[in-house]
Formats: sequence, structure tokens, C-alpha cells
Amino acid sequence: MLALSLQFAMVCIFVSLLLNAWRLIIGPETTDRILAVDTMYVNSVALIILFGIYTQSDVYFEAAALIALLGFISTAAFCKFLLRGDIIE
Amino acid sequence: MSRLFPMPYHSLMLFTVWILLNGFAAGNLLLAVFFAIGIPVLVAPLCPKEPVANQPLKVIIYFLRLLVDIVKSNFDVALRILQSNRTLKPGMIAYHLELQGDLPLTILSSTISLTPGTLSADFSKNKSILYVHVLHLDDEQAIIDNIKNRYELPLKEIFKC
Amino acid sequence: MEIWFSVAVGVATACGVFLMLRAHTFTLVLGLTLLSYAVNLFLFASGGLTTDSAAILGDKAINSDPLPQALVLTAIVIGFAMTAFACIQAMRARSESGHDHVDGKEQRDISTKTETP
Amino acid sequence: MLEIICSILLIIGGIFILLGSYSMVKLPDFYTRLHGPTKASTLGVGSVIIAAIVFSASNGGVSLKELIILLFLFITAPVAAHMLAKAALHIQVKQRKDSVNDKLFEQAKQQKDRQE
Amino acid sequence: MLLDHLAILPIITPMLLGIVLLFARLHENMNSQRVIAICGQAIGLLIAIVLLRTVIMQGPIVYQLGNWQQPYGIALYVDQVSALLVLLTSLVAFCAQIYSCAGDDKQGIFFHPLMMFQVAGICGAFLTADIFNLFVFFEILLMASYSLMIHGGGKNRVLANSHYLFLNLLGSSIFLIALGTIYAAFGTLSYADLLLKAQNIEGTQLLLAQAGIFLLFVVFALKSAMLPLHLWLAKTYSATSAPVAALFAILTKVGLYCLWRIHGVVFGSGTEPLSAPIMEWLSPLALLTIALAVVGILGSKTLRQLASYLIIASVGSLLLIIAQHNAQASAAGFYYLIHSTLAGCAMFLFAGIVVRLRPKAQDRFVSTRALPSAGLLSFIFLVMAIAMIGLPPLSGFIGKALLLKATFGSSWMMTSWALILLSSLVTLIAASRTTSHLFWKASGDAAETDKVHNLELIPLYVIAFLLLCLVVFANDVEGFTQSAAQQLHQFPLPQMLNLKGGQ
Amino acid sequence: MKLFLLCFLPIIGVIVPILAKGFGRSQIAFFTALLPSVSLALLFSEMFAVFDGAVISHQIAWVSSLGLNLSLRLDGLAFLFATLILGIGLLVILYARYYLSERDNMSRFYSYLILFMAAMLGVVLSGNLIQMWFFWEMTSISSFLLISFWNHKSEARKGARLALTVTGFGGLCLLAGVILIGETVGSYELDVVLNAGDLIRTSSYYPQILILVLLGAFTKSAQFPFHFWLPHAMAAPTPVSAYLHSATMVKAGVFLLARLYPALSGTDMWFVLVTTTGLMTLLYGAYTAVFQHDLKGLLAYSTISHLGLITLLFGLNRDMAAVAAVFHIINHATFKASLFMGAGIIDHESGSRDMRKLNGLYRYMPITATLAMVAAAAMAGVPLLNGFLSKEMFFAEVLEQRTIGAISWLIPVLATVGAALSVAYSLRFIHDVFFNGEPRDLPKTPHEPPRYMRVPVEVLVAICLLVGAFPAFTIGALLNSAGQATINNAVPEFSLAIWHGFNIPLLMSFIAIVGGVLIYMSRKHLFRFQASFQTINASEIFDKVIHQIQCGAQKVIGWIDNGSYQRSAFILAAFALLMLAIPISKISEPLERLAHTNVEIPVIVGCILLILGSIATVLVSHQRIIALAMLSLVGLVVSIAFNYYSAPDLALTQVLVEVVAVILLLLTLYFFPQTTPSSTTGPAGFARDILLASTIGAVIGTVCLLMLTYHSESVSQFYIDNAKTGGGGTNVVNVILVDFRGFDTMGEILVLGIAALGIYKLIARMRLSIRTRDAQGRLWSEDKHPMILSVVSQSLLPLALLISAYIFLRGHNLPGGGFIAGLITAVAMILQYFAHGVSWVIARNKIVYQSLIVSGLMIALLTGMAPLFWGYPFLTTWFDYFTLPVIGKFELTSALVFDLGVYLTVVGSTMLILSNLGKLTTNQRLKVKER
Ligand code: NA
Ligand code: NA
Repeated sequence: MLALSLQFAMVCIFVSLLLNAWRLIIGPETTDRILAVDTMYVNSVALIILFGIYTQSDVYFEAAALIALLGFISTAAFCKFLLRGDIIE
Repeated sequence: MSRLFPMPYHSLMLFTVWILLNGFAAGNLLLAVFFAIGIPVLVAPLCPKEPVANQPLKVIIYFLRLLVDIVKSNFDVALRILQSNRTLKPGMIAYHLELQGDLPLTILSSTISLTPGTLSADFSKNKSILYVHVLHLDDEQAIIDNIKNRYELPLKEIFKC
Repeated sequence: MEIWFSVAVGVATACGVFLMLRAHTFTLVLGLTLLSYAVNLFLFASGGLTTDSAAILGDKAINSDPLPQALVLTAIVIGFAMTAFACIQAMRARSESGHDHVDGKEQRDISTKTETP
Repeated sequence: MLEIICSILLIIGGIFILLGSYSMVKLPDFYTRLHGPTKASTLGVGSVIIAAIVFSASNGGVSLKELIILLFLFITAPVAAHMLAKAALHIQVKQRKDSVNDKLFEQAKQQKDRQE
Repeated sequence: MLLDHLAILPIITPMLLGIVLLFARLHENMNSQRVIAICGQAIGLLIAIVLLRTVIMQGPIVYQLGNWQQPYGIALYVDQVSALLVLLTSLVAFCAQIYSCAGDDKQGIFFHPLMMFQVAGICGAFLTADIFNLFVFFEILLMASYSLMIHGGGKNRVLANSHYLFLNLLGSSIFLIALGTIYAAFGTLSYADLLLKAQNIEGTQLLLAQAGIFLLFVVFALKSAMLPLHLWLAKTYSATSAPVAALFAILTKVGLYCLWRIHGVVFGSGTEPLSAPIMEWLSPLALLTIALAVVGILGSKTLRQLASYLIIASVGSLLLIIAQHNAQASAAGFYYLIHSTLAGCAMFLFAGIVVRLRPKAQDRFVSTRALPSAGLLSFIFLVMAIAMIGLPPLSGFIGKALLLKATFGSSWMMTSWALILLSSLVTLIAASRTTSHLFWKASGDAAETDKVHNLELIPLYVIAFLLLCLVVFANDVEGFTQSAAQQLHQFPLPQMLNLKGGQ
Repeated sequence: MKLFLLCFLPIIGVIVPILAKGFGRSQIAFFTALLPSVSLALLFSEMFAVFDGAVISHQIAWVSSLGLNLSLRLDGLAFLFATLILGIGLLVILYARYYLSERDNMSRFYSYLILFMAAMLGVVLSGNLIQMWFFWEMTSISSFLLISFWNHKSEARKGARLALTVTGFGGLCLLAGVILIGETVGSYELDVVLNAGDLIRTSSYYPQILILVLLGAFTKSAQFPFHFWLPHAMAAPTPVSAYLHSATMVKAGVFLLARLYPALSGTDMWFVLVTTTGLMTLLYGAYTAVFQHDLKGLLAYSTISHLGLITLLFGLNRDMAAVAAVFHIINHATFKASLFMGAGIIDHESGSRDMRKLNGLYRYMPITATLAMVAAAAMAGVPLLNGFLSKEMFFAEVLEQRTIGAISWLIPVLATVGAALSVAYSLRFIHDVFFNGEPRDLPKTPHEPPRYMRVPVEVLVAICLLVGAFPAFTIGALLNSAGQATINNAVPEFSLAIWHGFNIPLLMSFIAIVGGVLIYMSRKHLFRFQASFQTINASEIFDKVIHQIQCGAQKVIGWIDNGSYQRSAFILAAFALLMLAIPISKISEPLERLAHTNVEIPVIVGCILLILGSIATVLVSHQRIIALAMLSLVGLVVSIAFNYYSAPDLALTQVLVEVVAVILLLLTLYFFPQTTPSSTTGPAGFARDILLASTIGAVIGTVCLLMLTYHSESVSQFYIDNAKTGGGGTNVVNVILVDFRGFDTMGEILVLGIAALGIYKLIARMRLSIRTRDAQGRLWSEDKHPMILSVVSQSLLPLALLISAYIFLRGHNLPGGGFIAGLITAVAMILQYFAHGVSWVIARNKIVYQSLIVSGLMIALLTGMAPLFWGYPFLTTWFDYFTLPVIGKFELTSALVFDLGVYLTVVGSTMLILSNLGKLTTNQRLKVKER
């Protein structure tokens, strides 16, 4: 039961990741690609948590936490680049 | 007092986060307190004084409401997405703000963005208008009222501005 | 499964090397980054691939090899330092020569004319 | 019991994450696509995290530390979305022809203080 | 108390001093920096001498870092060879440091600390007995060299550095891949353990091992500027500032040392050595390298380019020695190595003076107005040229003769001799041309404005003196290199592996 | 001992003139002459011993492994040469005193001269072949210095370079030959070598040895076709010509022939090579000499021809011939030196050396003229003069040889022709200069030289006369011992009488003299005939050739090293591929069987993503910003992969490095074109690179697969076993980093620190234009710091710090550690920078990142050094467990301090890099005091 749903969730996430990659590659806008990467970050957070459940260990927790906390920075940096060119001014 | 706790809410957050991370033990409590006090003092110069929200109850209510809305709107947006794109009526609305102050505005815009279906796109220069992109815009006024009543006014009360 | 991993590493390496063979500094930096990803994976693989046995002493038995992990960590750090330096070097070269061709295009034999500041 | 809740939460989470990404492929223009990930980040990841908590409760020691991830996401995700929207407006990413209040996009780009 | 830790001192002393030199107050004040730097190098020299002496007296030292026993921890292994190279490094660094104080160090920031770190890196590479640690020290010395390379700025330096940097980055990646393969094959990183495990392997392990070893060969070939991987050297060395180039004179020797130690001994011993297939390539490659150097020496347009190709020539000769793969040849090689390193260092320093004195023409072989104190300079140049060509009375001729003897009766003997002598001849031609262009043929008298700085000359005198000593005490030096070669070719496995760590 | 004094006094003498600089010219000359005179005295004190055939030798071991000893050996031959060198040397010193003008730097000249003298002595007294070569090369160097003494003159420079190149070439050949001899014989000691003649002649290396040694000798002695440097060496001051280029240095070659005569001679090869060379040189030199207009030119070519004669004699493989050769060496030295000095006097006093201007000088300088005429007569081989005797012997010997059978008569005939020619040019020297009408437009009116300038000439001429008149009495003993030493055997019976009765040699002499006179009579026609050939100037040709070679070399070098990075990179990659190909090609079993077959969806998805990402990065690499997006996908996948394969520490590090890298690359990209221009490499190059890259990829993939399917037992189990007990931590990876292999980490943070410094250095001089519009020409948005970003980043900072503290503290036991913590802090700080701007942060943040780095490195290093004071090795760690009332049990470990150092360094470096990079566009931009 649990294992099944776990695998279902995982498959969902894998499919999502592939969909994101698809969007990343076809674009068309630069923002589309950035959005795709950002989404992949979020999805990977979920994925890592699922690993945690799957392996019944919490050594993976920090990775998820860090991605959640700092993953957006690269997205923000990309956007800042588009907005101002110079991201630190 | 304010030198010891330049950012009381942060201190609280830090304390809880530390406890959550390390579990509840004597040593951890000590460390938690240490960090809860130390870090804000350390970063105080980088963080200007934050407007104090002095109705903790309202804060909690607001937060719960947000959660409920998120769940609710998640479902109907989900349905919306499963329909064909043709039925979709995306659009932009200009939301006239009464709220002021960076933190409250940030919270508002984050709230709007967090609830599926709406997305705070940009502020006007003097922060009098918040441009909001809506996934399915059939009744503009309804959305505006919704935002005003459910989020903006409560925030005004919380932050007294 | 190893075959998939190997193919991935191989492709990443190929792409990285290809970019490292280009002529524009920024592309080279891209290539360098990509290549170091591939290399780190390769070095990591030298200890074998094991799932669900992090090298943390605890209830679980460890059958993963911690040494390559430590090596890769060092490699990542050094790689980061190198990438950073390469970036700035590229910028400096551009600021000196006016364009981002790695040879500084028109100028060929460096040793013949060296100006000191 | 807990297992069942956990499983349900996992399934919901999975579905919503998938929906988020699916919408990102499906929806017509960038601004609408931008709505997609919010689901992933909110309900999707949210329920997965709660599932994790429930699960940890199901084998004894309940640890709430996964909540921290949720907290982080809730703080950062909107910013990312906001910045993306801002950037898109700035580089004049085309909205769908039949978008409502078409001209507002232009105004938003210029951060007009009053709407004509 | 420090004497027990002699082995580590050549590495941590410069590190420490480099860090000290970075303290804000210090690195404001140039004079104190110079004092510390020079004293530091002097101390380094002292340590190196003591280390060498100790090794000669008491035999090789194995220093187990962190008190972890081999092969689990990292160990330093100091035998006469590594001690000798450390001493050479300190010598060259000392000279370069003194020279730099004539003004080169003011042309940019962090010069002295970077020199220190460079030295630390080089010494580390010579002393370590752990192949991954070797990588780390390579990176240290490379990082320092990238930073020193652009010292003083200027378009050509920066562009040359791009070339040098990206090439070596590629090299570092190859190094890592090699290390991964080697670890996969042997499951260990310590020289001693590798040597032990390399004795009897077959099948997949053999393939992996050789893949790794051959890749490693590429890395060292790049570092030592072996043909066809020499292209970076002339460009880099002739673009950078004199003291840096002088210090770089030892840099190529790092690659050579690694070939000597790792491919020659660690993977080069036993009935059928793992590195054998590569070592067969070494002789022709070495000869090609010399041949190219010959062309380069003839074709070089500037003094620094000439010096660079002389370096390449010496690299070729040493590769030829390494290829002989026996103690007798190695002994000759070490003598030649000492000589060529010092001479090369001197050449670059001298070129620096010329460049400074001829702001326009620099060191191009065109006659300009007479140099200030041309007599002295031409005399110094003559001395160095004599050393470089391999004419008496300086050590060059002994090195040459030893090279010839070492290659006597080897396959490729005739080619080797022809090329070695040819390189001398073209050096002679180039040198005489240089003398006549730079010092004799002059249009107009010298400008009174700038004159030769004493700090620039001292290192040259020191080196000239040393080269003379190499001749006078040739027998002792030879005796030393003999025993060093013996030590190199018999790696004391038991001594390393049977040491117990404290933990 | 005496020998050493004899040899080394002149060496010391080199500095005497320099010390005597202050004194007057005569004093300098006097002081210079002192030591050589002492040597000469010492030499003569050994005379009788030597004449009795004793060989005085003395050795000191020097470089045993090289077989090089300080070994001196005085026998007849050496004695003869030593006498010439010292004797004529002293005369030249005296002569030069008057020859050099006030403008010339006399002490420099003298020290060069003495240097040469010492070197030459060394050559002749050497008892060890390598030592002989040592001094041999010294003579080349000193002659280079002497020829170029007037280096402001172009011909002096050219002549010097020419001489050095030719003789240097010979010297190198000689070295090779000598070493071959040594390796064949097993010793370089002359005594051994001279008695090992048969061994050498039979060894397989004999041809090489002979050719190499002869090359050495012939180049030095200006034998055809290596003669061409000698005439140009005449650019040297005349004393030098007299000393080096007639009496001594050019004799070094024939000395070598004499010295190694016992070891090498006696084979047909020797006969053919040496005789032919000698004969050709004899004829060529004599013929050319006739047509010289320059006095010194004439003498130079005559020297060449006489050297040819001597060589020819050695070539005949007859002991008596060798003796004759030695005899002629003596004679030639005396008369030729005096002739040169005479020529010098004429030049000095009349200001010209052109025989077309010089006429009838007899009336102006009768004494000098007489002396010169006597010497010239000796050169021509007129009876009652020494030249005549050796000439007679020469004729006798060429008549005796029979080696080439039927055509043996050829040699005597040609010899006679040569003799006739020498008579002709001698006659010309006398008649053309001292008689033959009046001098034509000379710079000054000629007159006798100062008294003492003539003395050396007088002495030498006297010798000519004495030897000519009383040969047996004057020269017999010397010649005997020298000849004995040369042939290493008892000298065959010979008589040094002036009159042997009417015989063929006498006839030949007669023919020669008559022929010579006839030739001189008919010079008008001959000159016209000769004028029909254009004269070739060796030094110009040499210059041209050298120049051609250099241009060629430059072309080749330019072609090989065209300064293109792409070429170097390609070669490197190709070389690496080649190296890998060797073992990989040996893989026997098909790879499919190597691969395990279980299917894991995560891995497949991950690999697909990785492959997509990599390929996409390449495909869009020209649109740089998009390429960055692709790259960050790859980075994400890699970090997830690390997580999946149970390496949490790596995953954390990777994520953070990824973020920093993206920021870094974006900062960089701002200053770069947004798109890569269409590459300079054509489609061919493109295809080539693709091929190479993909092959490398394939090979690396294969190796990777090999690694994954092969498992060697590794040292790792030790770490797992000892992490807790020995390292005091449960996170094995971290324990390895800070303890087992802490030295790597030490180095790694040093690299980071150096990188930061280097980058600072790079930025310090950087001048870059700031773009006001983006690639599509849009103005930048006015909203510098989006409000939401600023607010959120502020509230994130404390959280991030908390997390990094958390990660740092647990690092030793759970995933984390100083490096990761440092990166978290740094990233959070950077976030402040780009949320609020540089000036905002700088105004509020007083941390000096450089000092962070310094303190970090310092802490790490000192933690490593601390154990030294307890006698433990560098980086030995310490840890212990404590219990406190409230807190409970906790651990303290030195590794944590080390990790703190790592933390600080990482924060410092990252911030130093990124903040300065950010500053570039602001008014905060870094300005470095140019000291
Ligand atoms: Na949203
Ligand atoms: Na929303």
C-alpha cells in the first residue's frame, strides 16, 4: 500500500522532471527556461523527501532543506540578470 | 530590550527552527537561546527595524486562512488546467493598494502568489498599484474584493498601517 | 544500471571536452564547468555505486566507499576555485584585448612583443 | 491507519506536482505557465512533507523538522515567481492575444503609478 | 623538537609565512614584506640544507601526517632525490625573491605571499608520497603560478595566461580521471601501497591500472613540456615577469620528477612494469623534444624565448635520461638537472635586466644604443652562455659529458648524441649572435638614466658561483647523485608500510 | 707538483693584468710577463729529464664517475709545445706592449691573452683526454674574446663568431670522439689510451672515433674545407694573429694528431683521410696565398698551407714522417710568428697592409725589412734556414710512401707544386713590399718601429738562422724527444745535416724554387686569370647561411607554435585519447556482459536528464544565458545523483557550489557578448573536434563501466572502522576530510585562498565598459532592487546563518561540515549584495574578507601545527568527551577547530571573489595602490 503510493509519487515526480526538461529545452522564452529550472528545483525537493521516506533515513533532509532555502537564489539571479544585466550593483 | 532582541519575531523563528532541527534537549535549548539572541544581534546592521505585529492571534488566523485558501484554490485551478486552453481567460489586473510598508506588502504579494490562480507580477513605482496576473479572469471585481477582504485588510490590522 | 551511468558520464565528458576545444573564453568556462561535473561523477564512481548506505556510522551497515566521496569533495572545491579564477581571467583577458577570443585573435606570437605596464 | 493517511497524502502530492509540471507544458503563454509551479511548491510538496511527518510518526518518533522545508518554500517560492513575472514583463514576453486587460501588461512593465 | 618534523617544514614554513605576509598591516608596507620574504626564503634554504644533510646521514624519512599509518593516512617521503629538489626549489626561489626586490614586486599586489605559496606547492609536490595529495599540491602550485603569471599585467601576459590556464585546467581534469581509474584499480593512493599492489595484477585490474597510469603520463608530460605538449611553455615563460619565470624554471622539473618517481619507480619496478609500454615511447619523444628545442633556439627572436627553448632542451635531455630507466643514468640526470635548473633560472633573471634596460627594444635581438655597463652584462651573459652551451669551465660540460656517457650503448645512441651535441652547437651560435647583437653592436652611447640594480646582480653572482662549485666539487656532487639515484630506484617498501601510526 | 705550478701559474696570471690596471703600460706588460716567465723557467728545469725520454706526470682525482682526473703529463711533445707557447707568448706580450694604442684596454687584452696561454698550456700538458678537451674549448673561447677584442668593428665581430662556430663545432665532435675512446678503452688517461692503439683500431667504433677526432683537429688547424675561418680571424690585433693563428692555437689541431698518433694512426682510413686533407689544404692554401693583396691575408693562407703540409706528413703513417711533421711545427712557428710581427710593424708604421700600396719599404725600415726577408726565405725553404731542413725531410717522406700503389708518384709531384707556390708567395712578400718602386699614397710615411718592438722579431729570426745552420746542435735533442713522444716509440735513425748530397729531395727543392720564381714572374697573367673568378667571402656566406637557417627555424617554430590555444588543447586531448586507447583496445570480453541488468527508473531518468542537459548545453552554447540554464540543470541532476548514491555531503556541496557558480557566471556574462560569434574554426575543424570529443567520451564511458564492474578491495574499511574510535566522528567522509586526509583539505583551502588572492589581483587592474542596454537593445529596468527580494533576503539571512551553524556543528557526525556551512553563509551574504546593492552592504557590513581568509588559513594551519609541540606529527587530531550538569555529554575535538578554519576561509574567499566582482560596476570598484 504505502510502497505502492510511494512509487506512484516518485513516478509522478520523474514524469514532472521530464516535462520540465522538455520545457527547458523548447523554451521559447528565456524566462520559460528559467521557470523550468526553478520548478525542477522544487520538484527535486519533493523527490529527496521521498527518498528519505523510501530509505527511512533522514540524512537526505538537509539537501532538501538547502534546495528549498537557497534554490530560488539562482532563479532570482537569472531574473535580475534579465532585468538589470548586472546582478550585483 | 530592543538591543537584546532587535528582531523578536526572528528570534522566535530561529529558536523554534533550532528546536525543530535538533529535537528538545537541555543542551539544544541552551544553544537555541544562544543563537536566537546571537544571530539577530550579529545581523542587526543588515536588517532595519521591522514593523512589529502586535496581534499574534490575528497572525495565526491569517495564516490558517491562507492555508485553507491554498488548498481550495489548488483544486479548482487543477480542474481549470485539465480543461482545454480555449476556455481559459488569463489576464492582468491592477490592484490599488491601501497597505503600506515593505514587509506587509511583501507578505501580501507572497500570499497572492502562493494561492494558485493569481500571481503578483509587479508593483508600480510608488507601490500604489500591485499588478496581479490571473490565470482565469472571468470576474475581475470579485477577485479584487477577495484579495482586499481576505488578505489586505487583515494585514492592515496586524501591522497597524 | 552501470551502463546508463557510464553512458551519461561519457556524454557529459564528451560535451565538456568539446566545449573546452572552442575558442571563446566564456564557452571554455562553460565547458570547464560541464567537464568538472563529469569528472566528479567519474571520480565518485571509482568507489562503486551504492544506494541507501550513506557513510554515517549508525544502525545501518556501510557498504559505500567513503574515500572517493572525500576525494570528490576536495575535487569539487578545487574545481570551484578554478572555475572562479577562469571566469575572472576570461574577463581580464577581454578587458585587455577587447574581445573574448582566447588567443586575443589578431595577435599571434606573444613572445615577440611583451609590454610591461 | 497512519499508513493510509500517508499513502493518500503521497498520492495527492504526486498528482499535484505532476499537474504543476503538466500545466507548465500545456498552458498557452508564459504568464499562465508561471501559475503551474505554485501548485507543485504549495500543495504538492506540502502534502509530501506532511506525509513524511506522518510516516515518521508511524514508526515512533515524530519529527517535525520537515516543516522547516515547507517554511522555506513558502518564503522563497513566491519571490521566485514574482521575479520571473517581473523579468518576463521587462523583456516583453508576449501574453496570449486574448488576454484580458491587454494594455495592463505594458503598464505593469513600466510600473505605471496610475492606470489609464 | 622541530628536527623530528623536518620533513613537513619545507611545506608549512612558506605556507605560514605566506599567510603572515597577508596580514593587513604587513601587506601595506612593502619594505617589511621584502624583509620577511627574503628572510623566509633564507630560512627555507636553511631547512632544505638541513633536510638534505639529515637524509644523507640517516637515510630516507617517512613522515606520517596526522599520525595515521600507511597506507591509510597521507605520508611524506623524503629521500635524497626529493630533498635535493626541495633544496633546488629553495635556491631558485631565494634568487628570484632577491631579484624581485629590485622593483618587480611592486608592479602588483600579493607578490611575496604568492611566491611563498608557490614554493609551498612545489615542495609539497616533491615531498608527498600520496598520489591524490600530489594532485592537491599540483593545484596549489598551479593556482599560485596562474596568479603570479599575470603579475605586472599587460596584454600579452594576460593572454598568455589564458592559454596556460585553460590548458592546465584540462590537464587537471585528466589528472582526476587518472586518479579515479587508479583508485578503482588499486583501491589505494599511497605510493608504497601502489608499488606493492602493482606487482602482480591481471585482467580488468591491469586494464584499469594502465589506463590510469597512461593518463597520468599525459599529465606529467604536460607539466614537463614534453613534445607535443610543449606549446604553452615558450609563450608563458617569455611573457611573464623575470622573477616569476625564474621560479618557473623549477616548475617543469616537477613533471619530470613525477615521471621519474611514479612511472620510473612506483609503476616502473618489477619484472614487467606497468608503465613499460609508455616508457618505450619516452626516448623518441625526448629526442623529438630536443630536436624541437634545437629549432626553437635557432629561431627564437628574443632572449626570453631563447631561454624558454633552452629549458625545453634540458627537459628533453632529462626525459632521455629517465627513459634509460637505470640508476647510472639517473645519477647523471640529477647532476644535469641541478645544472640546468640553476642556469635556466639565471637566464630568465638576466633577460629581465635586459628587458628593463631596453624599454623599447626589450630583449629582441636588435641592436640599440649601448646598454649601461654593457661590459659587465656581456661578461655575465658570456658566463651563462658558457654554462648553457656546456663549455668548460662551468658545470655545463660535465653535465653534457655525463649525458653522453649515460646514453652510450643505448638504443637511439647515435641520434641522442647527435642531438645533444647539436643542441650545444646551436646554443653556441645563438649565444654568439646574442652577444654581438645585444652588447657589442651599439648605435649611440648608453642612456645615463637607468643602471643595473645590485639586487638584480646578486642572484646571478650566486648562481655563477654555484655553477663553478658544481665543477670544483663535481666528484662529491657526483657521488651524491649516485647514491640518490640508488635510493630512487629502490623504494623502501617495508620501511614505509611497516611503520605503525600512533592511532 | 712543479707541473701543476707550471700549468696553473698562468691561470692565476689571468687576473694579474686586471689588478695592475692602475699602473703604466710598460708595468702592466711587465707584471703580465712575470708568471709565464716563471712557468718557462720551471719548464726548462725539467728539460734534461725530458730529453732523456722521461715522462713526468702527476694526477689528482677529480670526477671519478666521468673518468676525469686533474692529470698533467710532460713528455717531449708536450715540452716542445709548452716551450713554443710560453716562449712566443712572452715575445708577443712584449710586442703587444708597443703594438696596442693608448685607446685600447691593455689589461683586458693581456688577461685574455694569458687566459689563452693557460688554456693552450693545459691542452698540451693534459694527461687526460677529457681534461684536454676542457682546455681545448677554453682556447676556442679565449680566441673568440681575442678576435673580438675590437668588437666595435663589424669584421671583428663577424670573424670572432665565425671562428667560434667552426672551432666550437669541432670541439663538440672532439668531445664525442674522446668519450667514445674512453668508453672503448675504459680510461681517459693518456698513458692508457696511447698504449691501447690496437684495441681502438679494432673496435667497432673506430670509424666514428677517427672521424670525430679528425673533425676536431681539422677545424682547429684550419684544414680544407674548414679553413675559411682563419683569414677572417685576422681581424684580430696582429699580436693575436702572430700568437694564436700562426704559432699556437692552429697548431692545437696538429698537436692532437701528434698526440693521438699512436692510438689512431696506422690504418688506411687514417691515411686516406689525413693525407688527402693535408694535401688539398697544402695546395689550396699556397695557391690562394699567392693572390692575396693583404699582408696578413697572405700570411694566413700560407699558414693554412703549411698546416696542410704538417697534416699530410702525419697522414703518411710513417714514424719518420711524424718526426718531420714535428720538426716543421717548430720551424713554422718561428718563421711565421716573426713574419706576422713584421707585418704588424709594417702596418703599425705605414698604416696599411695592402701590398699594392706598400712598395720599396726597404729604404724606410731596412732592419725590419732584413728580418722579414730572412723569415720569408725560411718560409720559402731556402737552404741554410730552418724551413729548408723540414722541407727536405718532407720531400723525402712523400717519396717514401707507397700506400696508394701505382699513383704514389702523384703525391711528390703535388708536394713540389705546393712548395713552388710557397716560394712564389714568399718572393712576392719580399719583392712586392720592400722593393718594387715607391710606396703609393700611404696614410703616413713609414719608419723603423720603437726599438723593443723589433726585439721579438729579432729573437725569432735568430732562431731560424741558428736552427738552419746548426740543426743537430740546436734542435736535435728536442726533436728527438718530441718525436719519440709522438710516435710513442724509439725514433728511427735520422740525420739533421744540411747537406745530404745530390738526391731527389734536393732536386725537388730546386724545381720548387725555380718554379716559384717563374710563377712570380708571370704573376701579371696569373692575376688576370684569377680575377676572372669572383672572390668568395666566407664570412658573408657564413652570415647568409646562418641567417637562412634562423629564418627557416623561425618559420618552422611559427608554424608549429602559432599561438593558438585550440591547437594546444586539441593536441592535449588527442594525446590523452591515444594513451587511453592503448589499454582500452585490449578489452577482451564484450561490454554488455560487464553491465548488470537490473533496471532502476530513478537512474534512467537521471541519466536521461544529464544527457539532455549536457547535449543541450553544447547545442545552445552560442546563446550563453540559455546555456547557463542548461548547465544548472546538469548541476542539479548531479547533486541529486550524489544524494541517490548515498553521498549526502557531496549533494549538499554540489547544490551550494551550483548556486555560487551560477551567480559567478552571470556576473561574468554581464561583461561578455550575450552570444558567441560564429567560431573561427571551419566546418572541418568542427567535425574534427566533435569526432575527438565523442571518442574521448566513449572511451571515458568505457573506463567508467570497467570501474563499476570491477571491485578491488580498498583501504576504506579502515576509515569506517576507525572513524569513531580514532577520529571521534560518525560521519566517515568528514572524518576523512579533517583527520585521515586532513592534509588534502589543508591544501584545498589554500587553493581556494590563493584563487581569491589571484582573482583580487586580476580584478585590481581590470577596466571594463558597463553596458546600458541588454542584447536586444532594451534599457535596463529602473527597479534596481525589487522590494520583495530585498525584504525576503533580509529575513532569510538569520535563517541561513542558523542553518550554517547547524550544518557546521553536526558536520563531524552527520552530513555537513565547515565547507558546506561556509558556502551557506557566503550564499546568504551574496543574496544581500544583489538584493540591496554593494554600497548598501558595505555601509552596514564592516567585515574585511581578506582577513577572514587569513584568519581561516591561520587557524587551520595552527591547528595542524599544535600537535608538533606535543611531539605528534602535523595535523594529528585530539578529541574527548565531557559531561556538564545541564547540557549533558558532549564532545570536543580539534578537528572542529580545523573545520572552523575551513569555514572562515570558504566564506572569506567566496565573498572576496564575488563582492569584488560585483563592485566592478559600482563606484566602490576596487582601486589598488600602485606601490
Ligand atoms: Na502562484
Ligand atoms: Na496565486
